[in-house]
Amino acid sequence: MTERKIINKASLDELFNKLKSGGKRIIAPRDKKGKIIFEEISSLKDIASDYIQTTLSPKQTVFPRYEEILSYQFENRNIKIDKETKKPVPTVLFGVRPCDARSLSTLNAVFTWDYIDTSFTSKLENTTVISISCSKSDEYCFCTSVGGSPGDTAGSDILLTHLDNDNFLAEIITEKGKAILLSAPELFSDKDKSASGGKDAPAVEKEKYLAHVKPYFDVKELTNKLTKLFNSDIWEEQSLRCLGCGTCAFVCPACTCFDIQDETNGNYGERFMCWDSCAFALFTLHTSGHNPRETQAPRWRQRLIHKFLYQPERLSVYGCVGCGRCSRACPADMNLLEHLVEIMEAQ
Amino acid sequence: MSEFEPKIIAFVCNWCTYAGADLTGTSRIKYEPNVRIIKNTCTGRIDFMMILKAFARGADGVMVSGCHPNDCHYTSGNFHARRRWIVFKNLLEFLGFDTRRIYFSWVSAAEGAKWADVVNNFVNNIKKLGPFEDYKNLNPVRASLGVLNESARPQN
Amino acid sequence: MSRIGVFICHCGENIAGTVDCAKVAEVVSHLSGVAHSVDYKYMCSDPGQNLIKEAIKEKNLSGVIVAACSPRMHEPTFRRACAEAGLNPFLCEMANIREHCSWVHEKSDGTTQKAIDLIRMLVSKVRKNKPLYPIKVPVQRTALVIGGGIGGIQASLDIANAGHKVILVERDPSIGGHMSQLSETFPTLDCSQCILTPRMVEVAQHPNITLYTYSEVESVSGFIGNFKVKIRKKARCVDEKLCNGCGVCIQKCTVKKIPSEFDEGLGLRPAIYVPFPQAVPNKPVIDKKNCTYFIRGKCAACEKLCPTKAIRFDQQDEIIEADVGGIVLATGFTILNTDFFPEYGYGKYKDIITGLQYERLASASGPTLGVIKRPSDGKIPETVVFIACAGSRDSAKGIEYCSKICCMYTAKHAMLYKHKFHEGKAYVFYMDIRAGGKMYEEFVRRAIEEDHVKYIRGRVSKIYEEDGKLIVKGADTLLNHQPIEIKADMVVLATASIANQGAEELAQKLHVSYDSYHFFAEAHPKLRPVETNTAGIFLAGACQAPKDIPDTVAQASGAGSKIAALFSATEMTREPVIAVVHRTAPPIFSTCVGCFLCQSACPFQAIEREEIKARDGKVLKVVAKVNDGLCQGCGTCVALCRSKSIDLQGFTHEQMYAQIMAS
Amino acid sequence: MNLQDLKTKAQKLLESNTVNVIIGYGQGSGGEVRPVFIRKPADIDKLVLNDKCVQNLAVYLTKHEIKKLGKPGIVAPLPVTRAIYQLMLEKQIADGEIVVLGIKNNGIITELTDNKSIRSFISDVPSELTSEEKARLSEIKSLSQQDKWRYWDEELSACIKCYACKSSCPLCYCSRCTIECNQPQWISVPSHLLGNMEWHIMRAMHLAGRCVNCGECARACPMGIPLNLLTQRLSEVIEKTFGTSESAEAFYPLSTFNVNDKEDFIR
Repeated sequence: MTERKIINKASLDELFNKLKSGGKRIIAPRDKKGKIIFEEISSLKDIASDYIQTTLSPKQTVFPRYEEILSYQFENRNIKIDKETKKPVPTVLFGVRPCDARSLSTLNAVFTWDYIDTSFTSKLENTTVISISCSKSDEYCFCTSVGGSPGDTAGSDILLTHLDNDNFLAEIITEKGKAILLSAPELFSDKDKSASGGKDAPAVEKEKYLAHVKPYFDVKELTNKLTKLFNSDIWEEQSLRCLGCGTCAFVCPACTCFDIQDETNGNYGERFMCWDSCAFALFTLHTSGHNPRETQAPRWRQRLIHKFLYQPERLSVYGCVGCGRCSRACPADMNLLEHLVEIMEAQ
Repeated sequence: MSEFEPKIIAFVCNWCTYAGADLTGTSRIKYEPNVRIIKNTCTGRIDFMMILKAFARGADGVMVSGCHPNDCHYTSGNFHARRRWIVFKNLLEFLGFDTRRIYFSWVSAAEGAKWADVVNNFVNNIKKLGPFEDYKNLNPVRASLGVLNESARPQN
Repeated sequence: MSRIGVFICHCGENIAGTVDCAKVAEVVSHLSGVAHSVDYKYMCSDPGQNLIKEAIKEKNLSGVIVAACSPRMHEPTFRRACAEAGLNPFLCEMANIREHCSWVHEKSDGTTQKAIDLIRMLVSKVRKNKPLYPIKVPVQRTALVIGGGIGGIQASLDIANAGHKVILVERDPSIGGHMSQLSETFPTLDCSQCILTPRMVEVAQHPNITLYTYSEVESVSGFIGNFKVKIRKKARCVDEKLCNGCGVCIQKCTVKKIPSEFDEGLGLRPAIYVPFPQAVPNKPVIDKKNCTYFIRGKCAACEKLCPTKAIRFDQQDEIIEADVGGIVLATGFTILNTDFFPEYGYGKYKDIITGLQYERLASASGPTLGVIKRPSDGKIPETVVFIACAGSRDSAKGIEYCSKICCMYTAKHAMLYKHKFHEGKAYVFYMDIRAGGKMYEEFVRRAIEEDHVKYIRGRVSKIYEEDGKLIVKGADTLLNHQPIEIKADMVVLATASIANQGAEELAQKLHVSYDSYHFFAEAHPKLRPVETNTAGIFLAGACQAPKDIPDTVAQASGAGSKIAALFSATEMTREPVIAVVHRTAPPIFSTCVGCFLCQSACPFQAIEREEIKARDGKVLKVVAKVNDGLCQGCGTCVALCRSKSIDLQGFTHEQMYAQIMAS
Repeated sequence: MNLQDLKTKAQKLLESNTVNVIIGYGQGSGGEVRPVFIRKPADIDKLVLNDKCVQNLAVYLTKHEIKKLGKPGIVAPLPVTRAIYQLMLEKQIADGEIVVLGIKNNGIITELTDNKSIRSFISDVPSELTSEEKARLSEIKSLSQQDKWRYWDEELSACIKCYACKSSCPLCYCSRCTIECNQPQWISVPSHLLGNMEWHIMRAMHLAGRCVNCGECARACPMGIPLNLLTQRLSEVIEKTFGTSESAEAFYPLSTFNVNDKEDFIR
């Protein structure tokens, strides 16, 4: 059903205004002292122009780093609990990469596989994803090895591809995307109005404008491989330099682990859901003092096997979209791609 | 709207300031009722986290007081405390924390009158500064900050 | 779920007067964790304590809070009550709603609210309290008495007679203190020496008393029951064992004209001397500053002539170490000199003297053998003016207190003068006559009515010399400030009693607190006037505040019996408020990471290293360990520990946190 | 720099079994370097040495995964050597249980085998803030109180509580950090402003007087928060107020005191 249109920057800006006046907030990548962060923006010019990948993934719009899930009040000897979830703000998530768009399905799989986490789903339902395909990549990118691609449409409602400095190819993929189109059809055209002859939207050869990310391994083979490596000493070897911080998990678009914390202040308190990481020693520490994952090695193993074996097995999604953020952010240069390739080669 | 009544927590040592405050009582010297004294063994015991938590709880000002230098019941607890306070106060200043909200003093067991003055001056200063919104705003869980001061509700 | 009982005391009107106790009880009863909440007129009374005991049993309470006076006042009382009812005493705490609330605030909702808050904060603390058990500490049954005046003498004798060893340390060459300088004592006019000397001798001869004169306390460490003291025995330059006190050296000494400290500068002494004939011990000391041998390296007359060869020029100071269980501070006082008073000529007029100098003039053993002669020319003065409150009760002079003894001794001085020289005229300038005490008022009246001493109410504004007379200018405030001028031959200033030189340093050595006048501070002005804030150290006499002889002796006996009580057993129990290092099951054993930064912070060297070993003896971990004999529970290490691995029993992280978060 | 010399020294140490592992820098991704743990003399060529070698490798010395490998030799630029000395003072490394290949800025490599030599090696070069660092600090100090608050409010609101700052700090070796205490929970876990503020104040306080100013915390932070400014400021304060006491007894300014310590705010 995918429909192809052309939209230029001016119209895009106008589209933003329309959407805003329609009560939507627009979250897009913003350059903050060199770190590219997703934030609410007011116009196109707020958006970071030149970057391969954002520092933090956009997952916080649907899975914030901390979030109140209920509040309680002590009155005399009774506790009054208020757990109604707040109505999410209609949101347009603009400028995400196809890999990030793809990651939303992993999040969704985790938050809905048995218990439906309505605070997540309601946010997702109220979010329209306008992603921009990748014209550049770097050595950390490996989307093509985990089923994605620089121009992948999965998870996006609209995918933009930068054609030239002014024009974007807009692929309208879903109903949500369609709704955007219909909200301002005049801003989209079938032909671009650039002097140079102009092209027909349907005719555009999208691939020409995309980065080339070479595939490094076959993810199905990787999954198989992992079934045999549980007791391998590769984990210890690879994790030697791991510092045990939570950076990889927190920048990852597909990591879903969270902790639950009650914070009481006087007679009132709130229960928070907040990001957690399997790299932390405390993640599995028992009250008794026993820790089933005593050292960094089993923690590292858990991280990989969870993403590339357990999740595909149980939820038929991969816990990794190959965005490479973890490798870019790691203070000890734990390069995920490199490690995966190593695993593929391991005997 | 009645006048703003600041909430003030005082961390005092058991041997000098606590006893000094007792003397204020036995001497029937009147002072502002805003202060809530929390007794510690020694200023050396006062962890800076206590001060931070008092603010997190919604204190508009925090007092810390103990024995004069050389008079520590434990000989040097207050010297150690003094060093920590110097570092702590400088850190807070660097962070732009309004350090007028913390009052460090030496009040001996014999200085009942001084305790009253110290409290009164501090309370009046804090009244001028108003509620400590800067810090209260950091805490998302603040729906009831101060509620306990209006009427005693149960604790969990 | 805790079951805490809260007991709110009215303390008669003391609390109920400004705090709505019934409301407090009502509100507090709703706090979760509170199982019982009542108010009562006097919680410390027997019926009050019974309320608590019964509630503990009936309501099966897991903690008790008594909201009443300061814990310094009654915490022991109520903890005992709880113990008697079978509740661990450390599960009982007091909310101070009197000293910290009802007495310092007006009657108002705010005051009541503060009482509620203080209790609520304590409720959440006590919910985290754990039962604690007292620590047993051995008691070294030897007492150290510092100061050999009448206070120190009395305390030493009382302790010694109770069968305990005493070490008595005196700074001067002889014990006796100020009392030995006095002529006659009010109100009975009996001779001071005559009643004191026998006591001094008794001290010297008592088998339980070790006397160190001409010695000072160098350092004190340790704690109640286990103090370690170093005493510096200054070199006398005389071998006390050989010396038989014959006094030849004193007669033959080539330096003779040194003003005598004992005679307050009115008499003279040689370089080798005993301060006064009845000195104990009756062994001379060499005053190195003035001895020719020490100045020029020759003379040594005393050494040559000493029949027992007891002179030791090369004698060195000696440091004596001793373990003592308790300490009595009886270091006494000193008085202001006349040079403190610009209006009275900064002491440049010889015939303006202090009361203590007058005592020496009036003393039969004094420089004038008891005849009142004026220092300048030795004439017997025909007119003497006595000025009370010279410095005392004078904020301008920074001495706001009353020196207490001056009214009485001034009356005595005037009386003695009249007795010795009937024609003489005696005037007393005073502000008020404070003659509280048995037979005191009668004594003063006698001076006025029988001995016709003229009392004038008013301060003396100025004294100056004019042809051989001292012109005393003042005003009689009872005759509407009519100016008065008296031509006097001698003026006696009842100068203020002040704390000893170095009292402050001594206090710091012993870690006892002192007041703004540098007098040592008692633990409680009413109820613990003999104790200091430091367990095991007690006060006797004028080192705490100006006192006369009977008060000093009474307090000394008080201190003596405190020590006797402390020594009644070979070990005492200490409060378990001490630090402990976190320990837990393997594989963690302890969260302590063994950085030992706490070690150097501990004022009591109480932190030791402990090796945690596996069965095969392999060291798995080295962690900190607190010596519970040495730890005094200050908690400095607790605040320092980054991993929160040390905690302070009774003031744990959980307790403090709970108290803060309930504020 | 003197890579060959480094390799020869390291290789000798391994061959002679003086050490079981060389902790050093190897080629990393993105043109950067990464920590390597060389156990076989044959692998010695994995070592690299260039101006990118700044990560503070001392952090690995207290990790039990690394301890398991045996006696370490470590490639140590000055800040690393300083951290190692501090760890020795804090009894985390026993004297003689490590060989330090100390590297001065001139590239000269010195083999240090005991506490004393390490100490003299670092005391040759006084550890003081660079003029740039000082300038940066005074820049912030010169702000008004509100502006400072706003500045840090913004910086710290970015913190996601990944604890990279803690994990990468050689002196954050506690087996249990205060943030891991939950009875009581001194520091709130969620990365809201309060929790972040409390965490970073605590971190700075616990490093005060111990921090060797290697800047690892700031470098590790994925959000680019200049955390080392806090510890740098405290080093400045401590040096100014308490002076630098290099004496091994009083090496930690906050576990000692001077009766004449000066302050102007305790009344």
